[in-house]
Amino acid sequence: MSKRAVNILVPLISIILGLVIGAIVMAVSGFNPIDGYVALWNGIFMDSYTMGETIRQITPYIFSGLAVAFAFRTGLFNIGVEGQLIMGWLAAAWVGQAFELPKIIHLPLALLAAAAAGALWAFIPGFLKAKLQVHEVIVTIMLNYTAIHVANALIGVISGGGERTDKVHESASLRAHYLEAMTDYSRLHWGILVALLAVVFMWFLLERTTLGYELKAVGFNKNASEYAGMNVKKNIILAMVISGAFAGLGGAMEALGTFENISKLHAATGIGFDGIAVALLGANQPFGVLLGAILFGALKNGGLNMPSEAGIPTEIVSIVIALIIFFIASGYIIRVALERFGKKRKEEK
Amino acid sequence: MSFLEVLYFIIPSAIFYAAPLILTAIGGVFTERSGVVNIGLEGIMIVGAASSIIFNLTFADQLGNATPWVGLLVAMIFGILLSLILAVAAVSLRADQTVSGVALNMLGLAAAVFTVKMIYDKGQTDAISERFSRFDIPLLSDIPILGKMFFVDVYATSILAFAVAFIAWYVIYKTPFGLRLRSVGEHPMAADTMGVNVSKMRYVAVMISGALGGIGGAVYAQAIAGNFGAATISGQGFMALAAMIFGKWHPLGAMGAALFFGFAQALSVVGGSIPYVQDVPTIFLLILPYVLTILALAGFIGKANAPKASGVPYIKGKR
Amino acid sequence: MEYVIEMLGIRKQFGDFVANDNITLQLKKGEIHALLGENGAGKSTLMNVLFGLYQPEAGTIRVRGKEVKITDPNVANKLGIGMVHQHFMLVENFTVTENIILGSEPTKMGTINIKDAAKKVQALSEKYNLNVDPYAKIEDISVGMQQRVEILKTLYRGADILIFDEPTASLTPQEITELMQIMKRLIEEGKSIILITHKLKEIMEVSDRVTVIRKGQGIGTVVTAESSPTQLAELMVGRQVVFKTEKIAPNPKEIVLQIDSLTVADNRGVDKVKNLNLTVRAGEIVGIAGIDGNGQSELIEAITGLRKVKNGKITLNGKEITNLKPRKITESGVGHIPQDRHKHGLVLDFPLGHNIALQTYYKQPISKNGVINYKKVNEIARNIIEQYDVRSGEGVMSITRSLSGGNQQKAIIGREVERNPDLLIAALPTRGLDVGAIEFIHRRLIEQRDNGKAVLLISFELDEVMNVSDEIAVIYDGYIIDTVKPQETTENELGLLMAGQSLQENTKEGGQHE
Amino acid sequence: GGGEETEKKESSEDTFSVAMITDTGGVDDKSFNQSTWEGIQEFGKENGLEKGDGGFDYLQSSAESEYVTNLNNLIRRDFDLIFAVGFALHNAVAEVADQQPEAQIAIIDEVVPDKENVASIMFRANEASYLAGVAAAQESKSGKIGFIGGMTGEIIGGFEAGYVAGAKAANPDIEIDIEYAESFTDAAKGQQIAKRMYDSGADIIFHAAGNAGNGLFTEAKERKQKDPDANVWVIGVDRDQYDEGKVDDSTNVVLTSVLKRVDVAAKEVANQAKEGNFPGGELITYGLADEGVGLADPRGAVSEETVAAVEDARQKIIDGEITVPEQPGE
Ligand SMILES: Nc1ncnc2c1ncn2[C@@H]1O[C@H](COP(=O)(O)OP(=O)(O)OP(=O)(O)O)[C@@H](O)[C@H]1O
Ligand SMILES: Nc1ncnc2c1ncn2[C@@H]1O[C@H](COP(=O)(O)OP(=O)(O)OP(=O)(O)O)[C@@H](O)[C@H]1O
Ligand SMILES: [Mg+2]
Ligand SMILES: [Mg+2]
Repeated sequence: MSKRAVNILVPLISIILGLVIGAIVMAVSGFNPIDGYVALWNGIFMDSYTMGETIRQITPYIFSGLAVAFAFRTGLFNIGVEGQLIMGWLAAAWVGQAFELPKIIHLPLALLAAAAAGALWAFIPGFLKAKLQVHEVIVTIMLNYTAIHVANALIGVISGGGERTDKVHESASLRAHYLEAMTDYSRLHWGILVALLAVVFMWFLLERTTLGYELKAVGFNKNASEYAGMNVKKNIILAMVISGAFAGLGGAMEALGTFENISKLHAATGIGFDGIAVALLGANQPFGVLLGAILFGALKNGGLNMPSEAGIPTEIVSIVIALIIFFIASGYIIRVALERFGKKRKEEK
Repeated sequence: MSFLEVLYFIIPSAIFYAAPLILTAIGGVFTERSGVVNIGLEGIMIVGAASSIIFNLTFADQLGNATPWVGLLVAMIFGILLSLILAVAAVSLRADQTVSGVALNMLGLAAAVFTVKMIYDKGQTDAISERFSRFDIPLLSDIPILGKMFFVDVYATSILAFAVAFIAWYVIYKTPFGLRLRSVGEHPMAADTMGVNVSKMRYVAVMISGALGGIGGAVYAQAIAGNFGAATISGQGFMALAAMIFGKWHPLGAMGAALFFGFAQALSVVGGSIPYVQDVPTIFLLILPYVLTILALAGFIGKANAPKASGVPYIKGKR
Repeated sequence: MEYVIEMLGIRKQFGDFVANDNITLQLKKGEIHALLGENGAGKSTLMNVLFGLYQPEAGTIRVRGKEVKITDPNVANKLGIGMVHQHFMLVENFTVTENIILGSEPTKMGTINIKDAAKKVQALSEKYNLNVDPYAKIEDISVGMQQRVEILKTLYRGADILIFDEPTASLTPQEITELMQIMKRLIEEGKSIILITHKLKEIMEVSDRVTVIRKGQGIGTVVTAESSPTQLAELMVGRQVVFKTEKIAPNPKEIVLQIDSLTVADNRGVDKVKNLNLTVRAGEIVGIAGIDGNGQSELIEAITGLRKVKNGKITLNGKEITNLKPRKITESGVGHIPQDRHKHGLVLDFPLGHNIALQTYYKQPISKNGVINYKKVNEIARNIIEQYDVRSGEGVMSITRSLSGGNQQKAIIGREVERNPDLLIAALPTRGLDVGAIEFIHRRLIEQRDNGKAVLLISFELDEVMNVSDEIAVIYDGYIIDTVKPQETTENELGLLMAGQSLQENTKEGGQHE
Repeated sequence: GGGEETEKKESSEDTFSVAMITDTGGVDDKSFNQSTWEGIQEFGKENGLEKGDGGFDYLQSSAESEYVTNLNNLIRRDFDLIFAVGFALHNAVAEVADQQPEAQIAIIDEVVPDKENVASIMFRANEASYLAGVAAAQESKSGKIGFIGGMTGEIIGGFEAGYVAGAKAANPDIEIDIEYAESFTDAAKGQQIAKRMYDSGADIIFHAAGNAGNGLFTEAKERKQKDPDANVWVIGVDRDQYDEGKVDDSTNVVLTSVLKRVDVAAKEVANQAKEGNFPGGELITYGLADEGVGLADPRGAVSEETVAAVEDARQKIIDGEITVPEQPGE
């Protein structure tokens, strides 16, 4: 069996296995799996509206996935995407509502602000890692909590003690009546295009540029990179900062698209942590991340329809997703099985 | 508040805040020492919390005030069961350990809430009637000053946490099991050539973290929250992870780190009523615990080395 | 004379690749049996099969006449088989004792009884005078001592059949002589030994018989006394091998590297290089002979800019390069074959092609304004792979980790030499390689010099220094104790110098003796 | 009357269906989500409706991004009236209301102005909190009481403002310790704050902090358990939290609870809408006067005088003699 075939089959089989076990769980808990999955399907594809919402849901996952993946590719574990995303969200929302500018300037500016805010928030762990070898995982975890409190405080300031900031001006919004009309008032917005650009950007950066080469080298072997004359510290910081910029843009998707503002957060958004799953579903490859985000976002969004259409708790979807991740992660065993199978087929011929 | 009063408050509340983190973090120490990264601690805590609360609500009448303790055992068992999934994936199936951990967190939360909805058909349980309660340690609590700091209003579970920390230290550094555990985490192939069963060691280690994580979650649920909902455990698992790294993968270090978190947390709570401090904007008090931690790391903790083989699946004959 | 080990018709496959194909090896009691073969011939694999790390697809193993299945190292240990692995199997941050007792720890009431264990280790170490400190941490002791710890591990378990897989690859001559004596002592104790080494000299010196394998095939077994290095080499490579690489007389030109009173400290701040002076001219190879740990590493790192120079001056082609950034120095014409190829020479998880671009990835023609042209990279890489005959599974695409050390080394040398630097620094360039590869690499170094480039060779192996360099600078305790010409000195004279006895007269006498 | 009801049952086409979407607190948050749901269930029972399409139902939201999706979802299942619970849904409601002019939406605890198809339902929790303040000040032996808020903001601010005003009115030199957990979930922090307040002499603490408030109950119950005559009290919020305060069969730490009768309001609005006069575009506020807010039965936990004082204050507020501040510092 060809490598490519296997690489495609493994995730497919994993998804099927996940759904099957999910079905069993539903059956055991006295639900009808068919109804459940029909509801799930409808929640994803029923009509233009749900599809619009599905895409909308996918968009921020692409960014959080890219952020985590980029860090992994450069030998860092950025568990702080959550916090960086929140800071990006805040920055974009503020720029979006505080200024009045022509769209060609305002929108890019807001996006830029988000990227910068995320990057800044990621610079801290990057710097501490590079200069003092402080473990990035703790620092980023701590900064996640810090981000929530700081954001809430600033929202209070910006909105004069309110619960949420004003909506961003039309000139900074990613929404488009055209898209909403087309999808019967879903919140689909142009962010998806930005996300796709980001995917290509990350691919290009890692696979086609000198910087990407350095970042990967440093990620794999700091000593050899130093011997080859690379600036290891600079590269560590840079890797973290770029990762943070992706995360920040993920926040911008919410600030300029989905919500067009930011409200005080009672808890983490979860998008950042899900980003870890998305990244690893996509094997830390940019296009893999895209697929991972599609799978993740689609299931999450479709799951919302399960309680109302089939009376099944949404948690079942998370269970299925978790299982799928396990199976994909354990792809080794599936690969072995497939190769055995492939061999047999050969011998028979 | 006078300085002494502040201490009387900070020390006990730091300890009660730290107890669940200590237990969970030490679980983490065991896994990572064996070369398995476990960021699934959060999920394990959640399952521990849920199972203990459900058990508690169901059997409180029969078991009376023994309930929470039995609840710990139940949580331990469920914690182990959940951790086994990680063990199978990460050790036997060579899955990426971080991915498996993330999946474990998702699965833990979803399964717990799903079960609660199935049983009570609502997402949040009622309050339990049999909680862990505090007591004064006889004699010791009468010691002037110190008594009031350390031996008044003590949770038995806090004592448990400290005990576990020291036992863990002994096991990891003084027993054959510990030596093998660490060798497997540093250089699995070497351990293998010396006849140590790498997979077995890693399974055991992951299950220990399942047990301790489950207990940690149960302690939080049965001593502090008093019920279970989707938000009961929100982030404690990650704090435990941080405590483990902060503590340089050493049981006592992890204990110290967890206490440090508790201390910082208590400081931010009490800050509002200390002269001068109360004048600083509350936001600074809110982020104090996290900023303090970062400063501590940057300042004097500095570099910490994870076990060399941590995160790497062991495959015979591969170099 | 009965056999303690009989491996008959052993076959071991990795996927479709046959690493061992019907190999037979018989070990007599009380003999030292050498196992000889090129890099990747299948020696380690065969031994790993005997030690229970790999399961053979075919063949039988008899231990002391009894047929056995060695399913894992435990079984091997019980059968009294101990192995000293090619890549050390030591836990860096454990003490010597902890490493030795791992897996069979003596306990008192559940607690490891470290004291007794340490005593036992001490006793063993004295018995075979291995002088290791039971309480020392592995990361703090020399490679030689680590080697002896590996030996102790097997003795502690009462092994009487010992396997040594390339034990001498990373030992200094002194340490090698000691090791040889240790082996002899072990034989007197009635133990039997299988020895893997690429150094024919050692085989001739200690072994009783030699089994040769080539590309996974058993070629045969010969009695050492009845054979010769040349014969063995031919058996193993399958062609003529020249040992003493013949070369035309050097014609040194202008000074390329000039080092004046250089002082460099190690990480702990202790001076390791102490106002050292050295010059290397275009068209000559200067070999630095010396015992490991006399400042060689610090010296190289200082020249290449990887370590701060405390004081002193380094000039290249007349331009000062003291304390410049590594890249500046590389670009001003220094090539470097690092001592530790895995740690410093390669990004093992990169494809081979990437690694060959490791020094040039950012420059024309490979990179144009920040964009890399991987077509170009692989084109260049293929070229080098071709010229330097780097063997690997999937060419430029194969992950570097899966190459044998020998081939990894060739790749590095290709990379550095092709940049055609004015000064080429080669640190232990042939460590762990077979005679064929060694011959190849020596040729390349000499070619460089014949093309009018300067070469600085650092080696612990006297014969390497002797037959490659045009001038030998002996380093001792951080300074050059003396400089001699290879044809005017002898190995034991160098030995004395390396031990720190500067005897100018001796050198002259030595000269007259010849 | 009953006749009317039976008549309704027969003619199924004009049954009036009601649904709600929760905020992230969930339908069983022991707070406004739960109360709304109870009100809807009441309404359903009275009109013989079934749970599900065409009857009454709810959808839970586990993330902010789900509000709009869930709203639309219910509209598509054409429920006649939809309750959106919590200020967090403000934007979602505003957005959907414009897109779906036929839909009738009632938002709780928040004002979405100038939308003909949105009714805003507010509660003057500050009034009930004022009474709680009076009760606390009256009952406090130590002369020091406490308030634990969830997250700073207008909604919780209302509770704080009323409580403080009431307490000061009842006892001008009462000392009031105020701290926010800045979380509606962190029970541990809630408990630490409570511990701090009790340690520093407060004997009655009022919380408006959701699950973070659990910590307050835990702390109070611990103290009561250790020393049965310890003088520690809790004032619950939103619903009667008496059950949470149970230490053992004879003892309970709950003094009273500030009630927000969302259930009453929900039912009322549902009925109006059913009768065809949905208060779209209007802001309906419930206060003491219409019993939309109030204090729970103290079950003898407070003295006669206090009961009298509370009653007196209640009357004064209804008569407009007392105007209760709506936000702290007013
Ligand atoms: N773990 C493995 N997986 C796949 N192939 C392997 C593995 N180990 C060895 N091989 C294959 O078996 C061959 C023999 O490897 P082995 O390590 O025995 O060589 P060797 O004789 O020990 O070389 P050296 O002299 O460099 O130690 C290699 O060429 C390689 O292709
Ligand atoms: N895990 C592995 N996967 C694939 N091939 C392997 C693996 N391990 C070893 N090999 C193969 O084994 C061959 C020889 O391995 P070996 O370790 O003996 O080389 P070596 O020259 O001794 O390396 P070193 O000099 O580092 O000891 C290599 O050509 C390599 O292809
Ligand atoms: Mg070998
Ligand atoms: Mg070798």
